[in-house]
Amino acid sequence: MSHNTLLVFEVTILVLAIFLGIEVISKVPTLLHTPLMSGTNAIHGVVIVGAMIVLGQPDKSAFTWIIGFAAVVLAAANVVGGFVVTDRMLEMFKSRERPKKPDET
Amino acid sequence: MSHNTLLVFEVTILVLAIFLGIEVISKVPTLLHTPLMSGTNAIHGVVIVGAMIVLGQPDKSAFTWIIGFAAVVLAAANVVGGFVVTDRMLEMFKSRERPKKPDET
Amino acid sequence: MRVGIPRETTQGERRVALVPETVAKLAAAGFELVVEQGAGDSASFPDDAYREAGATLGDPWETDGVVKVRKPSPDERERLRAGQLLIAFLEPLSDRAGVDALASRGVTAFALESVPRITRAQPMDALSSQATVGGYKAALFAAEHLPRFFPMLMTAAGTVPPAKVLVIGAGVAGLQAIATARRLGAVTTGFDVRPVVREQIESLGANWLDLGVTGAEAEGGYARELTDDEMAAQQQALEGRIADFDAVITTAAVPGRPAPKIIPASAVEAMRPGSVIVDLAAETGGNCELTEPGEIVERAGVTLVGLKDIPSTMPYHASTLYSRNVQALLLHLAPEGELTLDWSDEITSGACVAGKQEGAPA
Amino acid sequence: MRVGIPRETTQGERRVALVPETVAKLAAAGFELVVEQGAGDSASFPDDAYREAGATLGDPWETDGVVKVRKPSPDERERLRAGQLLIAFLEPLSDRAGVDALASRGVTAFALESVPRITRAQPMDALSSQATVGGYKAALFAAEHLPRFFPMLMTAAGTVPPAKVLVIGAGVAGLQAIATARRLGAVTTGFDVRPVVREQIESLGANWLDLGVTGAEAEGGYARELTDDEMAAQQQALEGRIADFDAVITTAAVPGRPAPKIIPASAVEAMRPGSVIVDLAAETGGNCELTEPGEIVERAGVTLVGLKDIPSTMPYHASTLYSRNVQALLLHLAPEGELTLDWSDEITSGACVAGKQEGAPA
Amino acid sequence: MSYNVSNLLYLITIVTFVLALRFLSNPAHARRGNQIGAAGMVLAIVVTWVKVGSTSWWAIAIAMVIGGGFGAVAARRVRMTAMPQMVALFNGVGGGAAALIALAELHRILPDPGAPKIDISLGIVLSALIGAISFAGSMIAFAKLQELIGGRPITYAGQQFVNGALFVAALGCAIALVAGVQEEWLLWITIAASLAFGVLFVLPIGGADMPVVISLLNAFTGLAVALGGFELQNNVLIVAGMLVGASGTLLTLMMARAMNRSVANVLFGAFGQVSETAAAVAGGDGGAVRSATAEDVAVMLAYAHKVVFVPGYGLAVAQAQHDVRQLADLLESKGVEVSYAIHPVAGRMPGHMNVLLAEANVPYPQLKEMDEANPEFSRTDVALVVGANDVVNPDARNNQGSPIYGMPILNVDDAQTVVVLKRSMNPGFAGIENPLFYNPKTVMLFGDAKASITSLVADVKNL
Amino acid sequence: MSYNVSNLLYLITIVTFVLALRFLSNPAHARRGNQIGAAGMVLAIVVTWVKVGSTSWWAIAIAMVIGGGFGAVAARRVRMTAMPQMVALFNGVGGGAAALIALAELHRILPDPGAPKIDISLGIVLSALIGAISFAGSMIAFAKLQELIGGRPITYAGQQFVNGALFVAALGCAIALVAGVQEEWLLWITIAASLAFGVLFVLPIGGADMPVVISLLNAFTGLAVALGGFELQNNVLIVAGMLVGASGTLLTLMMARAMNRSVANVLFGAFGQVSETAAAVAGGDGGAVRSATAEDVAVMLAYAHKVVFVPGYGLAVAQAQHDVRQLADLLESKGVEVSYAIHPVAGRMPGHMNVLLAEANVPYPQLKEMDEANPEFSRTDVALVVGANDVVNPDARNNQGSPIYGMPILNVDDAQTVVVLKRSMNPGFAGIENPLFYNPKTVMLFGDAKASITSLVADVKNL
Ligand SMILES: NC(=O)c1ccc[n+]([C@@H]2O[C@H](COP(=O)([O-])OP(=O)(O)OC[C@H]3O[C@@H](n4cnc5c(N)ncnc54)[C@H](OP(=O)(O)O)[C@@H]3O)[C@@H](O)[C@H]2O)c1
Ligand SMILES: NC(=O)c1ccc[n+]([C@@H]2O[C@H](COP(=O)([O-])OP(=O)(O)OC[C@H]3O[C@@H](n4cnc5c(N)ncnc54)[C@H](OP(=O)(O)O)[C@@H]3O)[C@@H](O)[C@H]2O)c1
Ligand SMILES: NC(=O)c1ccc[n+]([C@@H]2O[C@H](COP(=O)([O-])OP(=O)(O)OC[C@H]3O[C@@H](n4cnc5c(N)ncnc54)[C@H](O)[C@@H]3O)[C@@H](O)[C@H]2O)c1
Ligand SMILES: NC(=O)c1ccc[n+]([C@@H]2O[C@H](COP(=O)([O-])OP(=O)(O)OC[C@H]3O[C@@H](n4cnc5c(N)ncnc54)[C@H](O)[C@@H]3O)[C@@H](O)[C@H]2O)c1
Repeated sequence: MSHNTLLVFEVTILVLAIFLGIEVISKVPTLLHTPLMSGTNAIHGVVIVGAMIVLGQPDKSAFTWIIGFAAVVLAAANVVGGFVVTDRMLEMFKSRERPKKPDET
Repeated sequence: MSHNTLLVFEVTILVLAIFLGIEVISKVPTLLHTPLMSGTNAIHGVVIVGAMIVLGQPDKSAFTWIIGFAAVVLAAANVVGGFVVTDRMLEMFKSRERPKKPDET
Repeated sequence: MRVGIPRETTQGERRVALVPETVAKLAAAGFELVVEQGAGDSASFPDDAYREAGATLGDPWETDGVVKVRKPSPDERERLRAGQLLIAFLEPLSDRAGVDALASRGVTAFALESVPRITRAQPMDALSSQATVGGYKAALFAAEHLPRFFPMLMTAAGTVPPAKVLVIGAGVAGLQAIATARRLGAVTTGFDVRPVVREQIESLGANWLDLGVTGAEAEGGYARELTDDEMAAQQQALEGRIADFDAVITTAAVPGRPAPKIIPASAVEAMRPGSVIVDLAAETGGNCELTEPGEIVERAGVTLVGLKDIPSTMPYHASTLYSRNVQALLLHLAPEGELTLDWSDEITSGACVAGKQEGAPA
Repeated sequence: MRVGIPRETTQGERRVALVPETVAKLAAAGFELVVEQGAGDSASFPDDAYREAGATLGDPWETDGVVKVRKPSPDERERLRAGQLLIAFLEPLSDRAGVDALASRGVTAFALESVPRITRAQPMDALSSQATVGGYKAALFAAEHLPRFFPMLMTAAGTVPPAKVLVIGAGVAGLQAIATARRLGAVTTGFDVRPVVREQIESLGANWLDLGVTGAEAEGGYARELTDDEMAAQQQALEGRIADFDAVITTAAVPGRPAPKIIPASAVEAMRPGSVIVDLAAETGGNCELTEPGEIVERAGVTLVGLKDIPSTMPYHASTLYSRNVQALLLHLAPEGELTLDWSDEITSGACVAGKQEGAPA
Repeated sequence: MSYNVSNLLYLITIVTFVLALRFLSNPAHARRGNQIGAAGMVLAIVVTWVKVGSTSWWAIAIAMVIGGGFGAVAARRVRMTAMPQMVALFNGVGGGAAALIALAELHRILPDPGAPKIDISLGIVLSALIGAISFAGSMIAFAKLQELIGGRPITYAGQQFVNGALFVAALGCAIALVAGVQEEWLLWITIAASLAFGVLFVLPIGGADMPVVISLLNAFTGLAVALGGFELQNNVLIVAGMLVGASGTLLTLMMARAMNRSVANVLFGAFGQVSETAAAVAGGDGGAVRSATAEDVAVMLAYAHKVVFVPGYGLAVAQAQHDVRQLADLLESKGVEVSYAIHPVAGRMPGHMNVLLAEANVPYPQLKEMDEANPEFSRTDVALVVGANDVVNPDARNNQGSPIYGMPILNVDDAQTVVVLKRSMNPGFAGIENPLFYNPKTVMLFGDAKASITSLVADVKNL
Repeated sequence: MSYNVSNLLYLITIVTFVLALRFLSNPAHARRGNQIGAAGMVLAIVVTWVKVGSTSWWAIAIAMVIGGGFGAVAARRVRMTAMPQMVALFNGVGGGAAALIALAELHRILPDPGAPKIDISLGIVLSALIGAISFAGSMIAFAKLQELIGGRPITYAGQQFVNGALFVAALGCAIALVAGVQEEWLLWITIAASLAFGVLFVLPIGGADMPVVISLLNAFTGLAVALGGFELQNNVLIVAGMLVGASGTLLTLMMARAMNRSVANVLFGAFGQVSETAAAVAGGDGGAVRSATAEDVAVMLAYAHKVVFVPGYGLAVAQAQHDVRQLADLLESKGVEVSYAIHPVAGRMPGHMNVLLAEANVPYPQLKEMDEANPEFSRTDVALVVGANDVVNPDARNNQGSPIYGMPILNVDDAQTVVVLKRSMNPGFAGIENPLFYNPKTVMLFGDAKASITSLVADVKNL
C-alpha cells in the first residue's frame, strides 16, 4: 500500500467530513450563529495535537523547537479560550429550562 | 503502513458514514418511509462492484466462478430492480409540481 | 293539487306560510298555488313577486289544501271543507278543542309541531327554524334593552367590561341566543336540565352554569318536566347566582306544558337595577314569574321583555324558513303534486292531528 | 371646589353627568360633590350609590360649578351665577345664542364639543365616547328592524345568506357600527369622503365602497363640507349602489353644519322593500332626505330609524364614559380640587366658550 | 485503472449516494434523488468494469443481463400494491450477493487442511452471516406478502429457544473461524445456521408488520455489504453499505414509531398473539380501518389540487375553527384550491358551523351549501372531514334499514381520498356505525381535531 | 502508543466533535454540546501526550500552561459585549498554530540546497498559506472590534489590485514549492504575502460586518488544520478541521443571509462605499436600530417566562389577530406566561383592539388595561409590540416638546427586551419619531405583522 492509497482514504474521509459538517448544522437557528461559530472555533483548536507532535519530535532543530513551542502556546490558547468563551455565551440558555407550571396538565 | 493502518482509516470512514446516514435522512416524512427504504435498498446494490471483482478475478477456481456468477446475477437484480421499483413508487409525486394559479401573486 | 295561501289574521302576525321562492319550486313540482291578496305584504313579499313565481291571486280557501302559519280562527275554520288539507302550527297539545273542531269538519290537518323529530324530517322541522329566529332575536333584544355594552371596550374614557349573559334552556333557541350573544362579545353562560347540552354549550365557546340540577331527556331530544322538588331546588340555586349576570335569556320549555317558572320574583329582585330578562317562553306563560306575556315591563329596576311571537319581528327570513319547512312537508305528502297519503309512514301519521285514515297507526 | 350634578331635564335624556364611580375619585381628589335627588335614577345609579361614593344630596346649582350632559334650559340658565363653572355639551356651533346668554350671565362655560382633538385631550373627548355608544347602538337598531338575519346560517330549512350592511361615514361612530355589524356576521361595507379612512375600514375586516368621491380632511380629523357638485355626484353614485344593501347606517357629519343629505329620496326608493336605514345624523337633520328626526317611519317599504339622542338608550355605560370625560376635564381645570385656569393652555382656552379671561388666546 | 484512481472515482459514487439519500428524504425531490443514485451506480459499475479488465468480462456481462433483466421485468410488471414484496425480494438478492462474495473470498483464502493458518478478519465472516440472514429473511417476507405462504403469524412453542440456538451456532462457528479453527465446514455451518435463523426469525411475524422487518433486513444487507467492503478494501462498498446500514436502522425505528410500536414489539411481539393494533381497528363489516399519521395527511394535502373541508360537531367541540382556517390559508398559499362544504344539519343547532367559521373569519364565498358542494367532490383530491360523522354517512344513501336513510348527505366518498379527523370509532348523534370509515378511500386521523389540525399545519409548513 | 491505537482513540474524539456540532445547533442542548466537544479535546490531548512520550514533555507542559492560561483568563475576563473579538482572537491563534506546524514540517523536510528533491504535498503548503491568512485577518478583526484601530471601513484606490497581487504571489510561491523549486525563501515569501493579504483583506471591512468575516476566517482555520492533518496523517486533524471548514462555510453563508447580504457583498462591498443597510437603519439621534430575524425573536419568546403582547393599529391593518392568538397559545403551551396590554387609544376607534381580539377569541382575562399592565413590564422578559407606535412612544413621558407629551403610554421599555413588529421606520398616527426604536433594548422585526407572526409561530414550533 503506497502513500497514495492512504491519501485516497484520507480524501474519502475529507469528503465525508464535509457532508457531515454541512448536514449537522443545517438547522441551526440564527440566534445560535455566534455561539456555534465560537464552538467550531474551539474545535479547530485540535490543531494542538499537531503542535504537540511537532514539539514532541525527537532530535529537532532549534528552529523546530521554537516554532513548535509557539504553536503549542497558540493552539492551547485557542482550545481553552474557545471553549470557555462559548460556554459563557451559552450560559444565557441555561436558566431557561424552567419547569411546567403546576396547574398545567 | 500496515494493513492495520488502513483498517483504522476504514473504521474512521465507517463511523463517518454512520453519522452521515443518520443525519441525512433524519427529517424524512412518514409518507416517504417506503420509497426511502426502497431507495436505500437499491443503493446497497453496489455490492455488484464486489461481485464483479470476485467474478473478474484471474485464475479462479470453478467454485469461485460459480459463486461469483451467482453473486453478479443477484446483485444486478438488486440494482436494477431496486432503482426501478423506487422510481415507480415516486411517480406519484411527479405530476404534483403544479404551477401557481395565474391569479396569485 | 291546488294549494291556498291566506293572509294571516292573527293580531301581530307578520309571517306568511309560503314565500315566492318556494311557490316557484312548488309550481314547478306540479302544484297550483292561490295567494290571497296582500298575504306577503307584511313580510316584504309583494303580490307581484307571487305572480311572477307562478301563483294566482284569489281565494285561498277554495282549494284542495290550505297552508298557514297560525291555526285558523273560528271564522276561518268555517271556510274549510271536508277532505281539505290544512298545514299550520295547530297547537295540538294546548288547543285540543280547535283540533277536534277541525276533525269534526272532516279536514285532514297536519300540525307542524307534531312532525316527529327524526333525522329524515329535519327539513320539515318548523319548530327548529322558528326557534332559530327566536334565539337570535332574543339576544338582540337583550342587547337592545340593556343600558350597557355587550362587548368589552378599552377606550380613552376608561374600560367597559363585557356584559355577562345567562341563557337558560339551551335547545335550538337557547343555543342560537348563546351564539349571538357571544358574537356581540358578551361573556356568555348557558344552563339546561339536560346534561348532554353542556358539551353543546361549550362547543359554542360559552360557559356552563352548574346548578346541580339535572333532568332527563325524553324522546325527540325534549326535556321532561321537572318534579316540584327539583323545580324548587333549581329556583333556589339560580337565585344565588343570577345577580352575577347583566342579562338573562330564558327559553326553557316542555312540550305541551306551561313553561316552567324558573325565575321566581325573589330572583328578579336579587338582580342589579338595569338588568334585563328576555323571556322567550312568554308564549306559554313565561319562565319568569314576573313576565307579562306580550309586554315589556320594568320590575324592581329590571327590564322584563316578554314579547310573544318573536319570529314575526323578522318576518322575511322567518317566513322563508317556515316556507321551506312547509314545502318539504307538502312534497312529502304529495310528491308529484297529488296527495298520496301513506299512513304507514312515520312522518305522515305522526304529523296528522285530524282526519287520520282509519287503521293508521296512532 | 363644590361641584353640582343636576338631574337632566331635557325630554328623553337618561344620562347623568357624573356617576358614583367618578364621584368617588373626584371626592378623593379634593372635590365636594352635590347631587340632585334622583339624578342618576334613569341611568340605573341610585341616590344611595352617590351617597356611598361621598357625595351629598342637595341643590346642585348652589355650587362653584355645575356639570351637565345637555346644555341648560332657559330656566336652568337663570339659576347660574356669575363666576360659576359650567361643563356640558353646549352646542357652541349651532346654539350661539345660548352660549352668549351664558357669557352675559358671567358664567365660565366649557363645551365638551370644543375640547381640541389633540392626543393629550383624548380622555376628555366626550364626542368620541358618545359616538362609540351611538355606533354600537346603530348596528343593533339595524339588526333589530331588518326583517332578515345579519349572519349567514346554513340550516335544514335552507341557507340564509348574510345581510349586506353599508355604513356611510366612518368616523368614530361609523367604525364602531362597522365593527358591531361584522360581529353579528353581516357582510359589511364602509364609505367615507376622507380617503385615509379606507385603511381603517379594512382594518376592521370590512370592505370599502368606492364611489369615486373624495373630500379633504380638515383639522382634528373632521371632514370638510362637500361642494354642491361633489354632493350631487355622491348622491348619484350611491343611488346606483344602494340597492345592493339590506341595511344602511349613516353617520356622516360636518361639525357645526347640518348633516349632509347623502341619501336622496330616489335612493330610498331604489332599495328593496324591508330594507332599513339607521340615520345617526338625525340629530342634525339626518343624512337621508326622508328621515324624520326622532321617529321610526316606513317610506317606500324601507324602515327609516331616525332616533335622536341614541346614547340615552344605553344610559349606564354612556353616562359612565361621559363621566370619565368630565372627570378628566375637571381634573385638568382644577388639578387639586381648586380651579386654576391657565388660559395659555390649549385645552383650557379651546374648550372655553363663555367667560374666557381677557388676553387669553382665541 | 489503478486502485487509487478507481477509489477516487468511487468517491464520486459515494457523493451521489449521499445526495440520493438527502433528496429521497424530501417529497419535492425524492425522484431526482433516486435518479442521482442510479447515475452513481452506473459510474461505479463502469469503473469496476474497466478495472477488472478483460478477465471474464463476458461472464460478467451475461450475469448482469440475466440479473438486471429479471430485476427490470419484475419491477416493471408488479402492481403498485405489491411493491413491498418487491423491495423484500431485491433486498434479499442483495444480501445473498453479499453472502456469496464473502463465501468466495473465504473459500479462496481458507488454507487447505494442514497448511499454515492465515489471518481471517471478523468482518468477512460476519458479512457472510448477516448476508445469509438477510437473504433468507427477505425471501420469507416476500413469500408471506406474495401470499405464497400464509400471512398470519406462525408460532409454536419453544420458538424463541430454537431461534436463539441457531443464532448462537452461527455466531459461534464464525468466531471459531476467526479465532483459528480454520476448517471449511465451520463456514458451511455458519451459513446454514444463518439461513435457518433468517427463515425462522421472520416466519412468526404478521403481514402488517412486514414493512418494519423488511426495513431492518435492508439495514442488515447494508451492513453486510460494508463488511464485505472491508475485506475488498473498497471504499464505495464500505461507505454505501454503511450509509444504508445506518439510515436503514434509523428508518426502521421511525417506521415502528409511526405505527406506535417498538421495534422489539414488532419483532418478538407476535409470539403467541395477534397484533393488537390491527385487531382494534378491524371494522364491523370485516373491512379494515386505515389510520394515518399527520405527516401522511399533510403530504396528501400539500400535493392536492383541491381540498374540501367538511366540518361537523367535532369541530365545534374541539373549538378548532381558528386552526382550520389557518390550515386552509396555508394550503391556499401553496396553490391548493380550498372550500368548505357545510351540511344543513352539521353541528347541534341551525347554523352551528356558520357561527364558528364566521368567528374564524372564513370568507363567506368559500362556504358551499350541500347542493353546491356535492357535484364538486368528484373533482376533489382530499375531502377533510373534521369531526363530522352522520352528515357524511353513506348509509343515508344506500341502506334502507338505516335510521338516517333518506337524509341527503355530503358525498365525500366521491373524492379521491377522504381523511376523517375524530377521536375514536365512536358514533355521532344518531348513534349508528358509519361505513365511510371502512371505505378503502378513507384514512382516519385519530385525535382531538384541534390537536390534529395543529399538527397538520406544522407538517404542511415543513414540507 | 501505536499509531493505530492512537488513531482509534482519536476516532472517539471525532465522534464527540460531531455530536458537539449537532448539539450546538439546538438551543436546548447547545451548552452540553460545547462540553462534549471539550471532553473530546481533552481525550485527544491526553492521547497525544502519551504518544509523544517523554520527548520535550516539559516544554509542551509549559507551552500549554502559558497558552491555556492566557486563553482562560482572557475568556473569563471579557465583557459579554466583547465576545466577538475574543472569538476572532482565538480563531487567529488557531490559524497561527496551523501555519507554524506547516512551517515546521516544511522546514524539516525541505532539502538542503543541492540535496535531492523530495515530494512536497500541496496540502502542507496550503496549510501554511491559509493559516497565515486566517491569523493575520483575525488579528485585524480583533483590533477593529476592540477599537485598537478604527472600526470604519478603510479604503484606498487600487486596493483590490494590491490584494489580488498579494494573493497571487502567495499562491504562486506555494505552487512553485510543490512543483519542485524547493527553496526555503519561497516558503517565507508565501507566508509573508499571506500575512499581508490577511491584513489588507480585512482592513476595508466595517465593524458591523465583522461577524461574517470572522466566521469565514474560522472556516479557513478549519481548512488549514485539515490540510495539516494530511501531512501528519492524523485523522482527528483531518476530520475535525474539515468539519469546521464545512460547517463554518455554511454558517458564513447563513450569517450573511440573515443580514440579507451576500458573502461577496460583505467581503467586497465595502470598497469605496459604506454598507447601505447599516446606513439605512442608523437612527436620527445617532442611535442604531437593531433588526432581528424571526428565528431570533422566536428563541427569545420560547425561552421567556413572561411575554406581553402590545397590539396597535398595525395589528388591525395586517388582520393578524388570529395569528397572534395562535402564537400566544403556542407560547402558553410551552409554559410562558402571556398577556395583552391594551392602550386606551390603540387603533383608530375606541375598543378597536377589543373587536379584533374578541374575534380571535382571546380570553378576556388576558387583556390588561394600561394601569394594570404598566407595573408588570418590569418583570416582563419580552414585550412584543405588534404594529403599535404612538402608544409606546417614550417621548410622551420624557420629551416636553413632543406633541404627544403628557399622554400616558405603555411603558414597554421597562421590559427586558422589546420586539417591535412593523413594516418600516415610518411613524404612526401622530407622525412623529419614536425613540423606542433606538433603545438598545429594542429589536425590530420588519415586515407585515401577519407574515412576521406566522413566521414566529413556525419558528417557535421548530424549537
Ligand atoms: N344542526 C342541527 O340543527 C342539529 C340539531 C340537533 C341534532 N343534529 C344532528 O347532529 C348530527 C350532526 O352531524 P355531525 O356530522 O355534525 O356530527 P355527529 O354525527 O354528531 O359527529 C360528530 C363527530 O365528531 C367527533 N368529535 C367529537 N368531538 C371531537 C373532537 N374534540 N375532536 C375530533 N372529533 C370529535 C365525534 O367522534 P369521536 O367521539 O370519535 O371523536 C363524532 O363522531 C346529525 O345527526 C344531526 O341530525 C343536528
Ligand atoms: N383609538 C382611538 O380611538 C383613536 C382614534 C383616532 C386616532 N387615534 C390615534 O391612533 C394612534 C394609535 O396608536 P397605535 O400605536 O395603535 O398606532 P400608530 O401609532 O398609528 O402606529 C401603527 C403602526 O403600525 C404599523 N403598521 C401598519 N400596518 C402594518 C402592518 N400591516 N404590519 C405591521 N405593522 C403595520 C405602522 O408602521 P409601518 O408603516 O412601519 O408598518 C405604524 O407605525 C394614536 O396616536 C391615537 O391617538 C386613536
Ligand atoms: N334530531 C333532530 O333532528 C332534532 C331536530 C331539532 C332539535 N333537536 C334537539 O331537540 C332538543 C330540544 O329542542 P327544542 O329547542 O325544540 O326544545 P324546547 O323548545 O322544547 O326546550 C328548550 C330547552 O329548554 C330546556 N328545559 C326544559 N325545562 C327546563 C328547566 N326546568 N330548566 C332549564 N332548562 C329546561 C330543554 O331541555 C330544552 O333544551 C335540542 O337539543 C335539539 O338539538 C333534534
Ligand atoms: N386624534 C385624536 O385624538 C382623535 C380623537 C377622536 C377622533 N379622531 C378622529 O376624527 C375623525 C372624525 O371623527 P368623528 O367621528 O367625530 O367625525 P364626525 O362625527 O364629524 O363625522 C363622521 C364621519 O362622516 C364623514 N363624512 C362627512 N361628510 C361626509 C359625506 N358627505 N359623505 C360621507 N362621509 C362623510 C366624516 O369624514 C367622518 O368620518 C375620526 O377619523 C377619528 O379617528 C381623532
